[in-house]
Amino acid sequence: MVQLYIGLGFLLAAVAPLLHRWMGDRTNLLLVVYPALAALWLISQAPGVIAGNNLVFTADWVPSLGLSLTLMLDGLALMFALLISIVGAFVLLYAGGYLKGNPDMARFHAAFMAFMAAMFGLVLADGLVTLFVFWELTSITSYLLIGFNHQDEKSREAARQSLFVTVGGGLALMAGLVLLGIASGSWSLTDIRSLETDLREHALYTPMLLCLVVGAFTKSAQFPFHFWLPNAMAAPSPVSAYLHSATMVKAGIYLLARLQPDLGDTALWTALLSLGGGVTMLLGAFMAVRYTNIKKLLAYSTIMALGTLTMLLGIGSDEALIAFAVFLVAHSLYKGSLFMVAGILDHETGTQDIQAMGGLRAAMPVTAAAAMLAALSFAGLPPLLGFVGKEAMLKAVLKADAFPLLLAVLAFSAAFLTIAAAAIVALRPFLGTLKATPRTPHEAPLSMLLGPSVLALLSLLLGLFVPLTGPAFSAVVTAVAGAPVEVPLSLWHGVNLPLVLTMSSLLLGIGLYLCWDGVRARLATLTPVTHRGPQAWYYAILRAFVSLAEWQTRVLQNGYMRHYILVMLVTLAALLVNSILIRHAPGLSLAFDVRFHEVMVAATMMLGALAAPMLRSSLGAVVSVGVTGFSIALIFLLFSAPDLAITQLLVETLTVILLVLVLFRLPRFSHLSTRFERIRDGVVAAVVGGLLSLLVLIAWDVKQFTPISQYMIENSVSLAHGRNIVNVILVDYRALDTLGEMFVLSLAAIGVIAMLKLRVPPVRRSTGE
Amino acid sequence: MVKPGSVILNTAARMLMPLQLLFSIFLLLRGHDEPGGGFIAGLVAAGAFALYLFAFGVDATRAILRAVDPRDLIGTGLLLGVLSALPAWFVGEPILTAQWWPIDALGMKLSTPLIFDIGVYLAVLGAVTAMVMTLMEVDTDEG
Amino acid sequence: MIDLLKAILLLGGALLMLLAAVGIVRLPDLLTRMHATTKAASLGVNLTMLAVALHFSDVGVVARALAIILFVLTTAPIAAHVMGRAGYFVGTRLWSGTVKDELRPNYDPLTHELKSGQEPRQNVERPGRDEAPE
Amino acid sequence: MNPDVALPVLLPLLSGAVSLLFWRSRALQRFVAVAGMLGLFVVSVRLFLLTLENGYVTMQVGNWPAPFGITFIADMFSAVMVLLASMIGLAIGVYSLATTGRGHEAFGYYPLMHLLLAGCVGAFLTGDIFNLYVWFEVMLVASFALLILGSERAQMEGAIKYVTLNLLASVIFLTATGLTYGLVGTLNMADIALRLDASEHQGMVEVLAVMYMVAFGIKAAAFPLFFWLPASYHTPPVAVSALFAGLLTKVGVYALFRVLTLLFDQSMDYLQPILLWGAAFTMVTGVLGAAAQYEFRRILSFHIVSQIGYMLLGLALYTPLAIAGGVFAVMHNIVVKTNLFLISGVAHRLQGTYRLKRMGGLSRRHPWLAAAFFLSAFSLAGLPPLSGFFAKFMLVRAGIEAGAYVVTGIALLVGLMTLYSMVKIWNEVFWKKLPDDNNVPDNTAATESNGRLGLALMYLPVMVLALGTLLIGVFAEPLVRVMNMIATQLLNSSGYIEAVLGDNVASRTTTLLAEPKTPVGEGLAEGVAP
Amino acid sequence: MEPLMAVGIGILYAVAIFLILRRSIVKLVIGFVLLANAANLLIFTTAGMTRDAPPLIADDRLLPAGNVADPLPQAVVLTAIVIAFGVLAFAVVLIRRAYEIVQADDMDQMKDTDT
Amino acid sequence: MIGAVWNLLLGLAWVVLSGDFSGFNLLTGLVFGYLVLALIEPQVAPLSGYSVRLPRMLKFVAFFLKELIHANWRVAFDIMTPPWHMRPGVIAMPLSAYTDLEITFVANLISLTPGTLSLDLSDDRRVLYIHAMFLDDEEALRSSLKEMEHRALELFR
Amino acid sequence: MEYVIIMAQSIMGLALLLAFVRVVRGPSLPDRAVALELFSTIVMGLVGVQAIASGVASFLDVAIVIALMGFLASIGFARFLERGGLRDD
Ligand code: NA
Ligand code: NA
Repeated sequence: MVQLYIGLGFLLAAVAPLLHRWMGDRTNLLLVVYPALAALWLISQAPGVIAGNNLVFTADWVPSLGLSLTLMLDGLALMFALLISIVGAFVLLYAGGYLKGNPDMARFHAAFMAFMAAMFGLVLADGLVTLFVFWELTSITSYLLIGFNHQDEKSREAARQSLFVTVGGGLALMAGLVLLGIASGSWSLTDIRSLETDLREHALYTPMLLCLVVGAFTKSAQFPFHFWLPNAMAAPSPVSAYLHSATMVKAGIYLLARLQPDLGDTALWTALLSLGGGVTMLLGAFMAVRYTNIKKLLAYSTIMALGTLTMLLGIGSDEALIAFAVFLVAHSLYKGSLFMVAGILDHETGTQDIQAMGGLRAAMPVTAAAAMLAALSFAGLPPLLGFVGKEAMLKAVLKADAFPLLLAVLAFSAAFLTIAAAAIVALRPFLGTLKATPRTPHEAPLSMLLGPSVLALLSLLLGLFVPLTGPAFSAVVTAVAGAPVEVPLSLWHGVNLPLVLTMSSLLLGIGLYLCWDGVRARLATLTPVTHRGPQAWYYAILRAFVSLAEWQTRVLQNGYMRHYILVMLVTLAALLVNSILIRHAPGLSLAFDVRFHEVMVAATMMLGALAAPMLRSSLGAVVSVGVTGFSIALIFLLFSAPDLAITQLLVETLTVILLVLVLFRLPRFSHLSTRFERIRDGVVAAVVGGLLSLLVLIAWDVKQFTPISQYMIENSVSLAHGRNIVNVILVDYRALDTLGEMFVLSLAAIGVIAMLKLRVPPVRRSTGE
Repeated sequence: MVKPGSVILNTAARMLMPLQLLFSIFLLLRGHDEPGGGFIAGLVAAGAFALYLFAFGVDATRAILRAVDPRDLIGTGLLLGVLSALPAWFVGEPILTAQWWPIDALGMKLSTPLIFDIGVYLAVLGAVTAMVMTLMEVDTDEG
Repeated sequence: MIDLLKAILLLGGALLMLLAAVGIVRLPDLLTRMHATTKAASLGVNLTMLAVALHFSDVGVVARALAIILFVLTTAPIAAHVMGRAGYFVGTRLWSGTVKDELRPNYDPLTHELKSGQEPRQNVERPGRDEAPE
Repeated sequence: MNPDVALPVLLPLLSGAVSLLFWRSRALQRFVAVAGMLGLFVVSVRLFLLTLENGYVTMQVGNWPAPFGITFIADMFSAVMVLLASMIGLAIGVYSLATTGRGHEAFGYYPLMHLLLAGCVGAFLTGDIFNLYVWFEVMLVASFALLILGSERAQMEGAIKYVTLNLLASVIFLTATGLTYGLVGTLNMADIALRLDASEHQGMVEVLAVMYMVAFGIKAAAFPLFFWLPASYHTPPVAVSALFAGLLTKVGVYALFRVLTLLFDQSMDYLQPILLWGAAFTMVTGVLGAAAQYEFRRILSFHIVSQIGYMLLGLALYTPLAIAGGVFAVMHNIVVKTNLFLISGVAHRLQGTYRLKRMGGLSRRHPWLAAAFFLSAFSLAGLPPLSGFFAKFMLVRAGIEAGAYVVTGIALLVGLMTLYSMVKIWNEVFWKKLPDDNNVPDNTAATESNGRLGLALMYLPVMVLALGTLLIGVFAEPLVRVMNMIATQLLNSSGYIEAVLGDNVASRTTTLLAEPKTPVGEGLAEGVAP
Repeated sequence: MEPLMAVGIGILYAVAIFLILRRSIVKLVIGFVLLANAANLLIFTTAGMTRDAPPLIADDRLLPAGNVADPLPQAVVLTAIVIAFGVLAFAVVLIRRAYEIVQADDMDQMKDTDT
Repeated sequence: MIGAVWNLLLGLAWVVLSGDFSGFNLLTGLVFGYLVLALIEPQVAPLSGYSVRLPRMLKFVAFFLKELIHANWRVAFDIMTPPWHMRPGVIAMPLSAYTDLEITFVANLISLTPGTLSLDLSDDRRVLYIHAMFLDDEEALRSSLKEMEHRALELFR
Repeated sequence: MEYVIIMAQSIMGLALLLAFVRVVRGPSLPDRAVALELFSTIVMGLVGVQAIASGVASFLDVAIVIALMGFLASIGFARFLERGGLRDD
C-alpha cells in the first residue's frame, strides 16, 4: 500500500505536464493533497510507532538479487517522513505563489513531486538497494530542480556540481552498501539489525564505513564536500527551502543515524563523524557571516547545522542522540521558514542582498514576524525548540568521550556565529530605514505566507510544549540508539554550563551583529584562502580529468592507423609468447619429407612475398604477389586439392584485374617511413610471423583426433549423391557456409557499386558538418 | 594513354568468350562429381565477361546482357540460394536438407544442391561482373 | 615404347620451359624475351599434354588434353600480342642491337594513328611530318 | 530438431535477397524493410519463448548429424541476443524510413540492413566455429558497405581504419580456426569443447584461447584493440551509427562469452586476470576518450568502448552473478546506446549539426525528446532505477564478492565519468539556449519541410526504447531471472554440448581418442560399385 | 614439407603485416592480399598436407580407393578464399575512393576522424 | 549459317571437354552452345567462307609444326649460347588476309612461330607489324611469313 | 618413369624460380607481366606432370582453367598500360 502511495508520487510527477494542461495553476492545490494526506496518515500511525510497534510493509522487487521494496516505519523514519510531508505540503503551497505564471511550472512540479516521492522512499526503505535507488533519485531530481533556470549558465553549473558531488558520493555509498550486504549476508536493514554477529568486527568494516561515510558526507554537505550546497542556491527558493534545508541534505544524516546501531560507536566512527561534523559546523557558521546574499548565508548556516548533527551522531551518547533528534526537527522548521522568507524577500524586492534591504517591517509585517520568530529558534533562544536543541547539544558535547574540549570550542564558536547570522537574517531586512529595491515591496500572498508562518509557529509551539514531545523523540532516539532510551525534555534545566555558554555566545553574537560590516571587510582578506578550498579542488580535479582525457586521446586515439595495428599486434604477440614460449615450452619433432620441385614452389611463394615490399614499383609488387598466389595454387595442386587450385588461380587472376583497374588511379610507391619505423615494424612483423610458423608446426605435431571429415567421405556418394567431396561439402554438408559466403561476395559488390556510383552532395545544410 | 583497341584481341575475345561461358556452365553442372561447382564456374563466367569488357567496353557488354543488370544476377542468385533451403522445411526436415527429384526422361536428377549451386553461380557471376563493370564505367566517365 | 615417348615428351616439355625461363632471364629487352616465353613455354605445355594424353589413353582425357593444347595455342599469342603491343607503345626501351623499326615512323603518338605506309598519297599528307622509310 | 531456430536467419536473408532483386523499386524496399523486420521480430519472440521453455533449441542444418554438419543452436543467451537484435532492427527499420535519402535507398541501404542483421543473428545462433566466421564476415561486409554509403570524406577515412582493423581481426579469427581444426579435427563448437578438454597439449589450447580473445576483442572494441571504433562510428548516416552502436560490438562480446565459456573454460584461470585488466582499461580509456570530445556522436562512440568494459568485467569475474551482470549490461547497452544515437539523429535533424557548441534549447521545445535523452543518458551512467543500474549493481556486487576491489572501484568511478559526458550533452544540447550563430534554428518550418510524419517516425522508436530502459529497470525481476539462466547455462557447458551432440556425448569422448592420428580414408572398406 | 610450409606461412604473415604497417595505402592493399593468402595456406597446412589422391570418388565406387586428402579444410579454404576476395575487392575500391578524396598515398593524411 | 557452324563447334567442344561422347551429351552441348551464342549474337561479325576442310588443315598442321620446331631450335641456341647472334627489329608485313578472323588467325600463327611476334595492325588493316628476332635474312623471313599466311588463308577460302 | 617425372618436375620447378627472377628484376611492368605469364604456363606444365604422377585425370581441369583464363591477367596489365597507368619502372 505505502509502496503504491510512493508510486503515486512518481505517477503524479509523470502526469504533471498533463495536469497542467487541464487544470492550469490549480494543479498546485491538487498536488498539495499528496503530502497532506501522507502527513495525516503518518500522524495517525504515530501513536503506534511511539508505543514501539514498528510498521513493516513487505513487497518484493527483484527477489533474484535479494532486492525488496519492503518499507519500514519506525521512530526515525516517522520523524523524517513527517518533516518531508509537512514541510513539503507548505513548500508546495508556497511554490504556487512563488512561481505563479512561470511557464515551466509543470516541469517544476514534475521534478518536485518525483523528489518528494523519492524522499519518502529513501526514509522508509528497508532494503539497502532500495534505499540507494531512492537516494540516487533524490540526486537526479534535485539536479533538475537546481537547474530549473537552466538557461542561466550559473544554474547549470550549480546543478552539475551538486550532481557530480552527490552522485560521486552515491557511488561510494553503493560500494559501502554492497560491502554491508556482503558482510552481513542480507540486504534488509531490519535483518541486519537483528544479526547475531557484530559487523564492527568484520574484516570489511573499515572500507565499508569509509564508503558509507563518504556517501553520507557528500549528500549532507559535510566538509570537504560542502561546497555544492551554497552554489545550489541557484535553485528557486522553494527548492532551497525544501531540499537544501529540510529534506535532501538530511538524507546523509538519516543514513548515518540508520546505521548507528550497527556500525556506530567505534573509534573510527567517532573520529570521522565527530571531527568531521565539528569542523563542518564551525566552517558553516564562519562562512555564513561572510555573505550578504541571504540565501548563501542561510545555506552556510545549514552546513553548520548538518555538521552539528553529524557531530552528535559521532559522539553517540544518549544525550547526543537526544540532541540530534531535537536539533534536527528544530532546524528543519526554522530553516524551512527562513528560506521561504528569503524567497519572499527576493520575490518582493527583486534582490537577495541583505545590505540592499532595510525597513521592510512596515511593508511586510507578517513576513517580518515569521522571520523573527524563526530566527529566535535559529539563534537557539528560549522558548523556542531551537533553544532546547542547542542546550542538549552543548550538554552532549561537554560530556563527549572523545575530544570533548575541542568539540566544545568548536560548538561554542559556532553558536555565537550562528546567533549573529540569525540576527542578520531576521533584523537587517526589516529594521532601519526603508531602502530602495528593484521592486516595490509589499506583503506576499497568503499562499506564500502560510508556510513560513506555520513552520515558525511550530518552532515556538514545540518549544513551549517540549515536555509533551518526549515520547515522540524517545521513539526516534530509540531507533537511532538501537535500544530504548527515555527522553526527558524541558525548557528549563536551571543554570548550568550550557546555559552559561548560551548566554555568553548571545553576547558575543550580538556584538558581532553590531559590527558585522566591519568584520566582513576584515574577513574579506581571507578570500584568497577560502578560494583554495574544496571547491577549488573540485575544479582542479575536473580540469585534470579533462586534460587527462585529452592527453589520452592524443596519445592513444592519435589517428595513425599503423600505431593502432602495432598495438594490436604487440598485444597478440605478447600473449602468444607468454602462452607458447614461457608457460608451455614447445617440444617439436620435425620430419622433413620434401621434393625438389616442392622446394622451388615454396621458394617462389616466399620470395614473391618478400620481394613485394622491396620493389619500388607498385605494379611490380602486384606481379610479385601474383607469383605468390600462383605458387600457392601450385601447392594446393601438389597436395591434392584441385578445386582449391582452380579457385586460387581464378581469384588470383581476378584480383590482378581488380588491382590494375584500381591502382591505375593511384600514385607510385612512396617511401614515407623512417629507418627506425621500418626496423621496428620489421621486428614486430617477424615476431608475429615466427610465432605463427611455430604454431603451425605444433598443431601439425600434436594431431590427436580423427577429423570429422571421415564421415563426409564415407557418406558422400551414398547419402549426398556426389563424387567431388569438396563440392558436396560446399553445397550440402556445409551449404550454410556457402550461403553466407555468396552473401558476402554480393555485399562486397553492392558496396563497391555504391562507393563508385553514389555521390551524395557533400553538404545539405549551411550548418551541416 | 596509348593506342586503344586491337582487332586481334577483339576477334579473339569474341571467339573465346562463348567458349569460356560454355566451360563455366560445364564446370557448374558437373561440379558435384568432378572439380568445379558454382563458385569456380561463376568465377570463370565472370572472367569471360571481364575479357569482353576489356575488349569491347562497358556499353557493348551491357548490350549483350540486354535488360539484365549484373545486380539482377546477384539478387536472383541469392534468392535461389535462400529458396533452395526451404523445400526441406516444407517436408518437415531441417533447412538445407538436400531434396532429390529424379527426372527419368532425361536420366538425370534435379536437386536442391543443384539449385543452390546455380544460385552460387549467378551470385558470383553477378557480383564480380558488377564490380569490374562499375570500375570500368567510372574509369571511362572520369577519362 | 610408349613410356619412352612419354619420357621424351615430358622431358622435352620441361626443357622447353626451362629454355623459356632462361630466355626470359637472359634476353636483353622485352620483345626478345617475349619470343622466348610465348613459344617455347607454349610448346612445352603442349608436349606435356601430349604425354598426358598418351599416359591415360582414355578418350575423355585425350580430348581434354587436346582442348588444352588448342586453348593454349589460342590464348598465348593473344596475350603476347596484347602485351607486346602495349609494351611497345608505352615506350619500353628496345635492345641496342635492334637493327630496324618500321613501325615507329608510322605511328603518331598524339592521335594514336597507325599508318600502314602504303596509303594513297592524300591520306598521308600532314604538315610538318615527313618521314621516309629507312 | 526445430525449424524455428533457423527462421531468424533465413528471414532477413530472404528479405535481403528480395530487396536486392527488386533494387529498382523504392516502395517495395521500404515495405520489405518494415515487414521483414517485423517478421524477424515475431520469429525471434517465438524462438525466445521456445528456448525459455526448453532451455536449448537445436537444428542440424541439412539433416547431417552433429558434429558433421552445421548445428544451429539457441540457448538462452543467443535467444536473448537474437530478440534484442530483432528489436533494434525493427526500431531502426522504422527510423530509417524517415532518414534515408533516395540515393542511399537506390544503392542498397535496406538490403544491407537486412543482411547485417542476418549476419548478427547467424552469429548468435550457429554452433559451428567456421560458420561463425562466415556470419561475422556477412555482418562485417554489410557494415563496410553501410559505413561508406554516401562516400563523404570522413566516411572514407573512417572506413579505411574500420575495414583494415576489422580485417586484421578476421584474419586472426580465421587463423585460430584453422589451427583449431588442425589440432582437433572438428569445427562443431560443442565437439571442439570436448576435444580441447581431452587435448594433450594444453599450451596450444591456451594459444587458441588467446587468439580468439584478441580477435573477438578487436570486434568487441576492447582495450587496447578498440581504435577502429571511435575513428569510424560517427561518420555514417545516423541510423547506421545507431545500428552499429547497438549491435556490432556486442556480437564480438557475444562471441567472447561463447567461446571462452564453452571452449576454453579450462584456461580461464590464466585468462581471467588478463580479461579483468582489459576490462578496466577499456572502461577507463573509453570514458576518458568521450570526455575529450565535443560532438554528440563522437562522445557516444567512445562510450560504446567504455561500456564494453563492463560486459568484459562480467566475463572476467566468471561467477554466475558476474556473467549474469555482464549479459545484463549487454542487453541494457543495446537498448540504450541505440537510442542515444537515434536521439542524436533527431537532434541533428532539428538543428543541423552534431557539434555541442552550436546546439541548444531542445529541452524547452522538445520536452519529450529531452525526457527520452535524459532517461537513456542517466541509464547509461548506471543511475537507478534505470536498466544500467542493474547491470552495474550486479557487476559491482560480483566484483566485491570476488575480491576484485580495485577494478570494481574503477567500474564505479567510470559511472561518474560517464555521467560527466552525459551531463555535458544534456547541458549543451538541451538546457543551454540555442546559440545565435546556429542559423538553422529549431523552428517548426525546418521540421515542416522534413515532414511531420518523418519526425514522428523518428520519435516512435526513440520513445519506445526510452520507455524500455525505464521498464527494464522497474520490472527487472524477470530479466534478472533470464540472465541467471544464461549464466547457469554458460557456466555449465555440458548442457550445451549435450543439446548439440545428443545422447552419445559420454561415449564420444572415449572413442575420440580410440584411433589417434588416423589419416583420412585409411581403414575404409573397399568401395564397391553400386 | 610442413616445416618448409610453416616457414613460408610465417613469411607471408610477416610480409603482409609489414606492408600493412606502411603509410602508403597502395602497400596496404598488397598487404591485404598476402594476409588472406597466408591465412588460407595456414588452414590448408595445419589440417595436414598429403600427396595422396584428391578427395574425389571414381564413377564406379562408393568410397575412395585409398587415402584421400582431407576435403573439409579444402572446402573451408575455398570459402575463405572467396570471402577474402570479396572483402579485398571492397577494400581496394575503398582505398581508391579514399585516395581520390584525400589525394595522397599516405595514411597519415587520413586522421581527421579520430579526435 | 555461321551461327549454326559455331553452334556445332561449341556443342562438340562440350562433348570433348566432358569426355562423354553420348548423343544426349551432344544435345546438351548444342543447347548450351545455342544459349551462349544467343548471348553474344549481336556482336558476332560475319564469318563468311568458313568451313571445315580437314585435309588442308592436316597439311597445315604439319607445316606449322615443322616451322615451330625449326625456329624454336634457333631461338634456343641463341638463348643458351652467350654471344647474341640475333638481329632483332620491327618489320611491316603487308597482309592478304582481310576479315577479322583471318587477320587474327594469321597474326596468332606468326606470334606462335618462334622468332616472330605480331605487334600491331595498321589502322587500315593492310599491314601487320611484326617483331622478328633474326633479321639477318629479311627476305627469307618475309617469304616464309607470306607462305604461312597463304597456307593459313587456304583454310578459310 | 618415376625418375622422368621427378626430373620433369625439378626442371619445371627450376624454371619457375628463373621466371621469378625476371619478375623481380623487371625493369618495366610489361617485363614482369610477361614473366608472370610464363609462370602460369609453367604451372600448366606442372599440372600435366602431376596428373601423370598421381594418375588423377581430374587435375587436368586446373590446366584447362589456366589455358582459358590465365591470359586475362596479361590483358589486364596491358589495359593498365594502354590507359596510361603509371609505369614506375
Ligand atoms: Na573446455
Ligand atoms: Na564451460
